[in-house]
Amino acid sequence: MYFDSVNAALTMEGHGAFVWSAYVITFLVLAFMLVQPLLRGRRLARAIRAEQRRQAAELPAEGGGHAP
Amino acid sequence: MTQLLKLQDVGLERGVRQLFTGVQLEVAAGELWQLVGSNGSGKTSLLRAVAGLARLGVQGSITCCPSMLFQGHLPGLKSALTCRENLLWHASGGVAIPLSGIDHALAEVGLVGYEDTVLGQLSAGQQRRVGLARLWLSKASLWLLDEPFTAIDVDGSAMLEQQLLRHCQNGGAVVFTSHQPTAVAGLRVLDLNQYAA
Amino acid sequence: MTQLLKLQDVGLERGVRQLFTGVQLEVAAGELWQLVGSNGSGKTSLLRAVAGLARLGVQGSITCCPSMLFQGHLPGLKSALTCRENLLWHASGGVAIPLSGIDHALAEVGLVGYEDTVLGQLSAGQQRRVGLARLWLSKASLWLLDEPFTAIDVDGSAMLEQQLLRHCQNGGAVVFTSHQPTAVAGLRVLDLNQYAA
Amino acid sequence: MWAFIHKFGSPPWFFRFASTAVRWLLPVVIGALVFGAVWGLLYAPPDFRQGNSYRIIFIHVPSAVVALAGYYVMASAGLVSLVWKIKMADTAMRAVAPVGAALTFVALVTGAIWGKPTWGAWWVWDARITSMLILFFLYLGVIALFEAYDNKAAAAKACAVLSLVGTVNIPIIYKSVDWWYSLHQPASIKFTGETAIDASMLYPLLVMIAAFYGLFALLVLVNMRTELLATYRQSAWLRSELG
Amino acid sequence: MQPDLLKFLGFQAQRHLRGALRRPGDIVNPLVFFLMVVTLFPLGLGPDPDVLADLAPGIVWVVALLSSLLVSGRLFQSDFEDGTLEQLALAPHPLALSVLAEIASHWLLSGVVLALVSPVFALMLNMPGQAIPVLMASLLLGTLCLSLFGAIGAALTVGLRRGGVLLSLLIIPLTVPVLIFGTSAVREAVLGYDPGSWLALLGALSLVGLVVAPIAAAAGLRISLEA
Amino acid sequence: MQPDLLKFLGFQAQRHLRGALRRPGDIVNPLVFFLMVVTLFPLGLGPDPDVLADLAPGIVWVVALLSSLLVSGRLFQSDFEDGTLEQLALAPHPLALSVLAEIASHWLLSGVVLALVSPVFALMLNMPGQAIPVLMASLLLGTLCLSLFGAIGAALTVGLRRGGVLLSLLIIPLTVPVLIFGTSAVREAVLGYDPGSWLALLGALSLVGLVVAPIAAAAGLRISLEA
Ligand code: HEM
Ligand SMILES: Nc1ncnc2c1ncn2[C@@H]1O[C@H](COP(=O)(O)OP(=O)(O)OP(=O)(O)O)[C@@H](O)[C@H]1O
Ligand SMILES: Nc1ncnc2c1ncn2[C@@H]1O[C@H](COP(=O)(O)OP(=O)(O)OP(=O)(O)O)[C@@H](O)[C@H]1O
Ligand SMILES: [Mg+2]
Ligand SMILES: [Mg+2]
Repeated sequence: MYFDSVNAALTMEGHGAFVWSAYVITFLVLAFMLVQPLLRGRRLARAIRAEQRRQAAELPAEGGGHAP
Repeated sequence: MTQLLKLQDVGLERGVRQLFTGVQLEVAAGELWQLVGSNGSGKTSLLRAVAGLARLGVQGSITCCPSMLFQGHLPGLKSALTCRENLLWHASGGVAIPLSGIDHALAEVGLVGYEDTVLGQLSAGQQRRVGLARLWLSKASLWLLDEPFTAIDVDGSAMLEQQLLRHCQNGGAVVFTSHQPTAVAGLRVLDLNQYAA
Repeated sequence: MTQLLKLQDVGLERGVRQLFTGVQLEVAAGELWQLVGSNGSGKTSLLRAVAGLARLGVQGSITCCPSMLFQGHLPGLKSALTCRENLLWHASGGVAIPLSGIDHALAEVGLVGYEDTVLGQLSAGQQRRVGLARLWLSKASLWLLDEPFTAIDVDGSAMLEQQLLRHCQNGGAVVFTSHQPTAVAGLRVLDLNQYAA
Repeated sequence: MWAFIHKFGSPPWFFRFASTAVRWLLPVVIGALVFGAVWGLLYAPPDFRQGNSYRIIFIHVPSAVVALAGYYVMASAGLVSLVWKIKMADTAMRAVAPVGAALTFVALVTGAIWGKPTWGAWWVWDARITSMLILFFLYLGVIALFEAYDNKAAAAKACAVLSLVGTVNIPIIYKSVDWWYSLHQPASIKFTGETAIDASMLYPLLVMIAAFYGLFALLVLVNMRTELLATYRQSAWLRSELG
Repeated sequence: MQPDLLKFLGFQAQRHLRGALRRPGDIVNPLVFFLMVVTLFPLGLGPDPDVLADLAPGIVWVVALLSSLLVSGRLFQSDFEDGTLEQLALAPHPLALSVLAEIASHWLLSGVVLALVSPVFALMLNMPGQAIPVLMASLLLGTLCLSLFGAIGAALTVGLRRGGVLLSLLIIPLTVPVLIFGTSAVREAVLGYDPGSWLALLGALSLVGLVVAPIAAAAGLRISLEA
Repeated sequence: MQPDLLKFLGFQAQRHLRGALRRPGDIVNPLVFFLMVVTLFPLGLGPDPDVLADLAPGIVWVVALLSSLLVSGRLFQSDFEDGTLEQLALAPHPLALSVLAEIASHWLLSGVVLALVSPVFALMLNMPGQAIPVLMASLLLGTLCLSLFGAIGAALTVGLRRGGVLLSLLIIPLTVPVLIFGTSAVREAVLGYDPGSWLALLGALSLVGLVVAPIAAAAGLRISLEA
């Protein structure tokens, strides 16, 4: 480790605000780019599964409906 | 019987051509008029003059009731908006129409399921139908319709004829142009060719 | 008999809708086909696919002779040019047509005296007629016409029917759409509604 | 070879491939990013001229390098989609554009933040900065064009044409901006780059560059997988895949 | 009547805005466009920050002028071509009101957007911070004037095949005062003086435009429909 | 075949020119905009002749680029809307050729005209006389490039609602080299150096554009027809 203390690592001899904000912004942007499609994909997958289950439940029920 | 439209000795000049002269017409409530005439005889020009859109070159006197709906060759719809949005604005003249009324009108013209489709993605006839849905939303007494049957299929034409008749029975009046002979009870015909100058 | 167009098991998908499937059609020289179907059944889409303008979403195989004329819902005319100028460019595909030929075609569609009128100053039907004048100038063997009778008056429709028949007798073929029943000898009808998905 | 391309172009196969790849890449990429960032931020020695502000280089340069490479990936996908009409290439192209734009954005923002302590201004019109800004615009153009079409099949083709035209232009743009800058070069701006970089700084930088390439692949695959879920939600293969 | 008219105005504006909002691109794209155009100036004029700062008011104003005028020339074009204008002319409410709504929404989507992002340009062009509020205010008022005058020209020329030239030549000089007032306001602010009087002039011009333009444009549209 | 193609090209160009001459506004308006904007710069910068002369190449070129872009956005619009494009796509001659004709006539009516009147601007901005021929030459070549690239953008966006701004987004990044080569040529000439290499670069870029643009634009138009 180059820095002696947490405080030194945070301030970086006056450049801390720049360096840390650059890293924070970068990781926020990239995390958003990753999480947003992941969440959307999960939502889609859940919707597709639900639809599938609904149809699977419907088919026999429909057959039964015509039975009497 | 209330009189909704009166033309006295109306003539029309476009550019250097005198199209027709001496047209006399009285349209009373309950009457259904078809305006016929060959291409270029002046039907559209006459309807626009009646509506007050183009009075340059018009001779004679035109008295028209103010409660009037005009639907010309151009649909007046935006292809970027959905059917619903088009009607929401289009038919209203500033008065908000409930969405249920609009959906009902769209259903009447056979566009169930297309309410939220962007107009530009409809077929030619479907787009014309959206324009015609105004007729189910309008409170005007005199309807001026320029070739309302264009691009409409056989079923649609029957439905439209029904609506025109219904409007007349409810005390309105309709003047429309069409090149197809229309077989409707009580139809009156004004042939512009007879007045050609 | 030469075959000019062959559709094998053609289907069409627009957006998420499957419009029709399994259309089989063979058009031989000398045949006159009317394509019918309710609004939105896919007539225009089919004609555009045949012409090669829009092949996205088309299933099956389409074989079409290259010598083909397509006239869609849009006229393809410039309202700032005169009738003559429009045709001079329009019908030619790069081959200069003598002016006399153009004037002859304009006369055939009843536009004598309008040769030098700017298109925007013609009536709706007259503008359509300028577009139809192409049929008198074309050397293509297969004609694909989308609602050619729109806005044309009674005389004009008769004249147009004559021209379609003449083209077929001369060894060409025509596929056109129209919502009006057409009473022409030897007409064949393809109803797209029967193939609706 | 053809069989391979064919397999790659088949949505079911690709969906399976992407799902597996994402599962493996995700921990690896995140691990590498954290490792490289900690190394660069806390362990690497400071630059003798710029002090600690240079630590931004460990995200600035990787994002810039990968963003530039991303455009070529996108254009290649466009070429494949136009020439061989492979649907997955469309999906790939569509997925690369936002990722590339985000990386370019990161490069610009980190560069601007770096500029404040170094040059005393958030923004200067340096050749490389300007080129990067133009690359950002190129990405935005592709995204905007795609969004503007209703018909997404047509949209993909249009974007393919655009990105190909862009590829022809990128070298010309870069060269011309260089010339432009050397013509004007004002005295008040001095770019410090082009100095030999010490190994103690180079290794974390290389780690971060590799991590950013991995991140790029990961983001593109995640986007493509999601896109497939949306496009084929009605189809049987997807249902059996998920079921 | 008054609240009714207001409601109509809001309704019309809503129609335009909804058409535009249907695609987020319609909001974002102009922003990016302005950003790109501002980038062109350093490329043309050289990257010297001092020179750029000096020119910044002129640059931003040229961008505003060009984009506003060239876009507003087509303001009524599509309404004319698809028949919407006919329906507006026959609507129970005055045509001038519809025109006002159209201008307002056009302004919201171009002028206001431009004003809102102008601080970014100021930053990129090295403009001193104290001038930024003035830049924004001058752009807000100025683009409104430009839209209003542009609408008059657009209305008079919408249906014309020939003669469009003459009319736009008549309208364009009207926009010169807007430019002078706008750049002067920003320059004064950059130099540390009080730009109040220039802004007041811009405000007065907007007021005149707000009264004159809808009426003149409505009259122009009726003439265009007759032709 | 070759003379036939040439004839077709001339034929098409004639059609466009005739149509455009019916609407002189389309030619004159951009020129007037140009003139006005060039006038604005002295207003915005203060009339110091030396400063102006220094900036003149950049000013003229940026404004040329912007007006060219904003005009070429409509290149295929009316052909698309009235169905002419369908007919061109089905014509026996390659669509790329028709596109080339369209671009050529557009260039004749905008770029060439602009180049011809540019000496006026040079005088207004106090540009030294020896730079004027170079300014004209660079504008001639440069506006050709701009029209070519603009055509690609116009083709890709023609079927889209509100394509106007979008087109600029697509094209502005591609036009950066044109701007740089153009201003550099004129600057060198102003400073008394030889602008030959910059002009050659512009020429080379035009050649690349002449090959790429018609093909890319034709592909774009076919895509637009499909959508
Ligand atoms: C908005 C501002 C900036 C942008 C868009 C930007 C862009 C870039 C790009 C694209 C690269 C990669 C170039 C390549 O690999 O060929 C790069 C590398 C680099 N940048 Fe920046 N930069 C910016 C500001 C800065 C600042 C302020 C500094 C520091 C003083 C800086 C220092 C470096 C260094 C040292 C490299 C790597 C060394 C090299 O490849 O020459 N950059 N930058
Ligand atoms: N650009 C488009 N995008 C998506 N869907 C479209 C588009 N154009 C048409 N459609 C859809 O395709 C279907 C068929 O349209 P098409 O124009 O082929 O019908 P048509 O048979 O010609 O009807 P009409 O008799 O009304 O002319 C319609 O349901 C329409 O909604
Ligand atoms: N804008 C115009 N300027 C000058 N003359 C015009 C204009 N519009 C139409 N005309 C002329 O007026 C005459 C009548 O046109 P109008 O559109 O009223 O005919 P129409 O009866 O509606 O024909 P159609 O059945 O074809 O629709 C035509 O001869 C036409 O040439
Ligand atoms: Mg008519
Ligand atoms: Mg149809």
